[in-house]
Amino acid sequence: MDVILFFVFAIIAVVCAINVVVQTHPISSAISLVGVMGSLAVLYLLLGAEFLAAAQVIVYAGAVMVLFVFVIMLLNAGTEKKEGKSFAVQLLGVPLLVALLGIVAFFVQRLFPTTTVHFGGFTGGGVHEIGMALFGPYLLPFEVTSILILIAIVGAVVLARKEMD
Amino acid sequence: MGDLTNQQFFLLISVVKVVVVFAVLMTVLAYLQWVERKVIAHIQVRPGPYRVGPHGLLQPLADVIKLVTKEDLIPPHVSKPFYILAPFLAITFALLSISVIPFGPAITVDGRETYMQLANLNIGVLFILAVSSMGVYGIALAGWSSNNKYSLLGGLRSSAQMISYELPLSLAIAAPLLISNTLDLRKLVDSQEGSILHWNVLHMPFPQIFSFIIFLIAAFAETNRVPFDLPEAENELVAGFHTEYSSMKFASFFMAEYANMITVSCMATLLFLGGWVAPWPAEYGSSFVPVVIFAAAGLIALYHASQAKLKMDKLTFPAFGVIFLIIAAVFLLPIVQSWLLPLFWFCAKVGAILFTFIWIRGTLPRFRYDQLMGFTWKFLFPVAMLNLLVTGFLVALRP
Amino acid sequence: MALWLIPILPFAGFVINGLFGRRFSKAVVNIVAIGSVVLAFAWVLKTLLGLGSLETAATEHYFTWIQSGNLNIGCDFAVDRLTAIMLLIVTGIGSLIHIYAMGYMAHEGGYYRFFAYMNLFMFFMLVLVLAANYLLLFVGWEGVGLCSYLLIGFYFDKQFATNAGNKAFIVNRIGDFGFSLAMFLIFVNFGSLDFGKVFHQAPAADTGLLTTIGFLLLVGACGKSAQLPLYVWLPDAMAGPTPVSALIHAATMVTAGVYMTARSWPIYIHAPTAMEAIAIMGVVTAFFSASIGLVQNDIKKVFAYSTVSQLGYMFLGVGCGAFSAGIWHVMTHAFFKALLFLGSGSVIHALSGEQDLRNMGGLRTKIPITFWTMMCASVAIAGVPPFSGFFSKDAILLAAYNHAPWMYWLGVLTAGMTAFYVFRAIFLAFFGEYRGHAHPHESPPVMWIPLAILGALSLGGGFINIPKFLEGFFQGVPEVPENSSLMFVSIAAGLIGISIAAWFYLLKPAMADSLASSLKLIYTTLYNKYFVDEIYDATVVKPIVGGSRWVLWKGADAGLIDGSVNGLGAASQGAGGILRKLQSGNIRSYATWVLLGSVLAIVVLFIASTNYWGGLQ
Amino acid sequence: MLAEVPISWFLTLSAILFALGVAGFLFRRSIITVFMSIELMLNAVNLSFVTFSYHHGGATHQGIEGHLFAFFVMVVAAAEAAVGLAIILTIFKNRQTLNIDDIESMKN
Repeated sequence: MDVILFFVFAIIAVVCAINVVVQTHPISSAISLVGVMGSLAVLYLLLGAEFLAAAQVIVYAGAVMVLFVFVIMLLNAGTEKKEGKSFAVQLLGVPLLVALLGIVAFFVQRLFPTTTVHFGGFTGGGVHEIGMALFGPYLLPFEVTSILILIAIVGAVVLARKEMD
Repeated sequence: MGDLTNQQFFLLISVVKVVVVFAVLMTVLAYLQWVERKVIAHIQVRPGPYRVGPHGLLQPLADVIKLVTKEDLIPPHVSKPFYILAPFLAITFALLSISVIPFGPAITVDGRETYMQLANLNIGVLFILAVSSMGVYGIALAGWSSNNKYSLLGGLRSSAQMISYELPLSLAIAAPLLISNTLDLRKLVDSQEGSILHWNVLHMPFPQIFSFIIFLIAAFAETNRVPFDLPEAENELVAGFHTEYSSMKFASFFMAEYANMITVSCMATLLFLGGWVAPWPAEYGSSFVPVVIFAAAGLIALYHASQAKLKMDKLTFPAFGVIFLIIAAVFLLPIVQSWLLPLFWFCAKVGAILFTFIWIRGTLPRFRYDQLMGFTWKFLFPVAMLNLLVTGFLVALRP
Repeated sequence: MALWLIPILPFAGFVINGLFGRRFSKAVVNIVAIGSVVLAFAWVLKTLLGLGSLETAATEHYFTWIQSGNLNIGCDFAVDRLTAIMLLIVTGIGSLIHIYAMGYMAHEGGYYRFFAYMNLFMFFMLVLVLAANYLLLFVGWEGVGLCSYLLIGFYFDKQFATNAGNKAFIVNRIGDFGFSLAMFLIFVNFGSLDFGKVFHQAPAADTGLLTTIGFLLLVGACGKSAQLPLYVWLPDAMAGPTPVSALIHAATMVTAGVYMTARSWPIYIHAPTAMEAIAIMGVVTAFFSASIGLVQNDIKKVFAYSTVSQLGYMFLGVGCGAFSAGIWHVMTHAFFKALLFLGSGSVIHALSGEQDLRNMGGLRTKIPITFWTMMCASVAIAGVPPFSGFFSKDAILLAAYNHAPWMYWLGVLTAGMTAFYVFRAIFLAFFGEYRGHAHPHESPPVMWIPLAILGALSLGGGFINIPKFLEGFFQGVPEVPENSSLMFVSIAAGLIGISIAAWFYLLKPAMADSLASSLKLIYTTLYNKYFVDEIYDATVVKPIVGGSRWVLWKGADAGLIDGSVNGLGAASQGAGGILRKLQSGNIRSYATWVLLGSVLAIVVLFIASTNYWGGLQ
Repeated sequence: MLAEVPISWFLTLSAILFALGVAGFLFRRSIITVFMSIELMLNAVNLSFVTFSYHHGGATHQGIEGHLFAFFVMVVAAAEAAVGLAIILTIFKNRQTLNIDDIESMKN
């Protein structure tokens, strides 16, 4: 069951991620990204991260990506033009990507040979546990985040306020 | 049935529940439309649908047949994949949340306990929030993919509106959650067990009247209902995001809207109004309320039958009168009381809120767009925040 | 007992007046400034009454100020008997002078600024006396120096005032340097700067070390208390308003050196060489500046040199082991010298700014209250029994006699000279014919009431038996045997000084001039203050300025440092010209470089951790 | 057929998603898509965090740090999206372009 679940959603995630990269229209990329996030949320559930799965959908898919879609629609962004180039990317891009993926995959296989995941194998990711941790030992970072968000709001308002001239 | 294993039983009962809920939901969706037209008609002192069936009762059926058989037109220049995807997303996310909503307490079937609920999730509230936050995609994509400036404007307005009103909505939800201390919708109802004074909306010492009102207002906006139906303001934007849609795709948006209404009404009931809990305990006679109501309805129907002028009414009024009386009698049966009574109270509360939706649609004019955004950011959000803060303090001080 | 409230009150006054004083009326500024100081005085009284006999120090710890390694400095205040005396002097006299300044400064610009600085000074002075460790004391020490600088240069539009401020500040730096070194030594050797811990370990420490510390502390005290050879700033400091001279440069700040030395008595008692140096420095300074004071014509200059001289007395007392006598003199001196300054301020005020004694005379009848109060101070400083100066000076001289007779005789001579120059000033100012052109008028009550209070204190202050009070504090300091015959010697010296002054300036006014012309060499030397300023200018200031200009500026800075910096700049410009090709402005290129970096980092990370690598196989 | 999923599969999936994000960053020219690629990378990293949490926590209630880290990443990503999109709006207002190669005022 778990393996099937993993494969289904891993494949959806990868296909959607590829779609994010290859689609030429931003809105297609955005919707594909929502797909990635949704399938990741399911994988989080598999890993026992209930709260994160919900937060993933609410925050990422429900808010951040809506914002993206909103901006794409607002700017009426069209298909991207193939102009401008970077020699560095053309020369090094693909080899480096392959190298990165290869190295990381190799070491991952080497470093984590035995542990396996099954649904219900981790029960510490509920709302209660996260809440106790956030308002216990991690209170300061949590509060600092609130300030960060406040700054972000003010920054966004200031930036977006500037009139076109 | 006694020879079923637990797993077989679970599968069987789940299938039964899905079928029942789906059938009921679809009927309710269709008839909600009829109720709305009727109620608004009566607010505006006119009869409303009257031709198809007695008192237009078969009108929804006619509508469905019309919409299904209509030509499914896809205009040129639309972005086809998204154009098709949009109504699908809208109806999917609208119906998805129903799956975690409990309609009643645990009941015993064949010696095994099961819930009057499709799936019991211990983060039910979060699930509903998550799913409802996805609902905006349907509308936004519909608006964008139609390749029509009215649609696009409708879609944009809708996205902005839904993102904005999600904040006070979530904050309003957080306050009763603080009191009940759970995200599980069943436990939420259990914590309000007792009488009307234990419902979160009147829970002393921190009655959640404010957050209930904020929740309702935000829910109106989330479901794009009057007075917040800017995305489909017909005098500005033709029909908003679904201008270019026809046939079943149009019907999908329609159903999504009504399904969303039902979802938020259920949420309001569960969060604030004590779910299926009776307003006062059964030992003071609350279990006879449905009997009295249905009996009264039956008697009124019978009285009208004797006064009927139309030929059709002479048949239908007695029939309905008898049906109501039978229902009243059913409520007296102790065997079914255990699950029928909670169901009755739940439906009554949801129905009351749905009626409020319709009532307000018949009463209030539409907001202007800047007023709409200013209202949520400058008024609703701070008030919800304040309410949450006060509630938080009081909960923290609770012994 | 909330000791922190004592310094905080003036500080609050400073903050309020400093920030908002510009918008306040004078009345509000007065209320804030004087109110805060008077409240501080009241709180001191309440605290001291509450603390009782103060056999042991009452310490309060507020917070850890500096925590670094094994250096642990707390913000601690302590009150013992010594501090109690200083607290009363500082807040009591401070209050009187603040009230006086309300009248004196009434017509000056920068009214709020003046009181803000004064309050800041009170804050730092109180921190200084309340501090329970050397570093906190140093904070107050530097703070009062800063306020002194600000107030000397109060008339910042006058060149000599700003110069005098600079001079005071720079000369004090030399002393502070010594003090800092002393603190370093103390910390390195005792591992703490708390008075209690340091003094507890002091008896067991090496004498050479204690002597070094003692000398370095002496350098600090010498700068702050204007002793030879660092006294030069104090006479110039008279450029500030007269209440400043009275408060800072007579009654409180300049005695900080004496206070600090007395506070460090457990160190000094085991460093006899340092004690000897203090005594010699004190007596020489006393004599030296008294001799300058003999011939000065500026009324404030006379008292300034007198202050230096009296401070010398205090150090003489401390150096001879009579710590309590020194502190006693600090107190009586605070009474009569503050009074002398305030009185001369009253005279100056009456004459609309005239400071030259030659342009005064006959003021006895015109400003009688000022005259009589200044007479009180004069008899006190001249050592006429039974007034305050007599007792404290006599105690010091007694200790000096037992320590080294030559110091005693020099002290007695100085006492005579003191009586002479003070009465010279009195006779020149208040007797004879009026020689000036202004129209003298008596000062308002707000000025003469503080004068009267100080007058009473000057007359009766000697009966406050400080040595008795401090007997328990300076435990282990050898007793000085009584010797009543010496008393008559010092009385005689004072009376002789007064008589000569009367003879020269009352009976035969021409005598002074003829004596000056017959002893022209001595007179000019004295009049020009032994040419000390000129000598310092030639030997210290000029070489430093020249060296700075030609060696450090033109040579080191322009040549070496600028040259190397310019060279580096040119080099990096060249390198940057090549490297800037990398900055294409294309984000995707940058991303590629970042990616390259990460891949390399991962590879290096895994290759470097060979143990891990080996474990993987 | 495996009954349980090896943890390395999760990590490999995370690596693949991350690499795809990097690829998007490198090869795409629309600012918005580039920005979305960043979000994709963040998501990939979050998956790693949650996986590590599982690895270290197992069935016990330990190992919640990974979840918290992912949570903070989400929060920061939300803030970042708000500011980033505002910047994109400003850029578009001022330059009428969304092509990342056209924006090179920091050149040299």
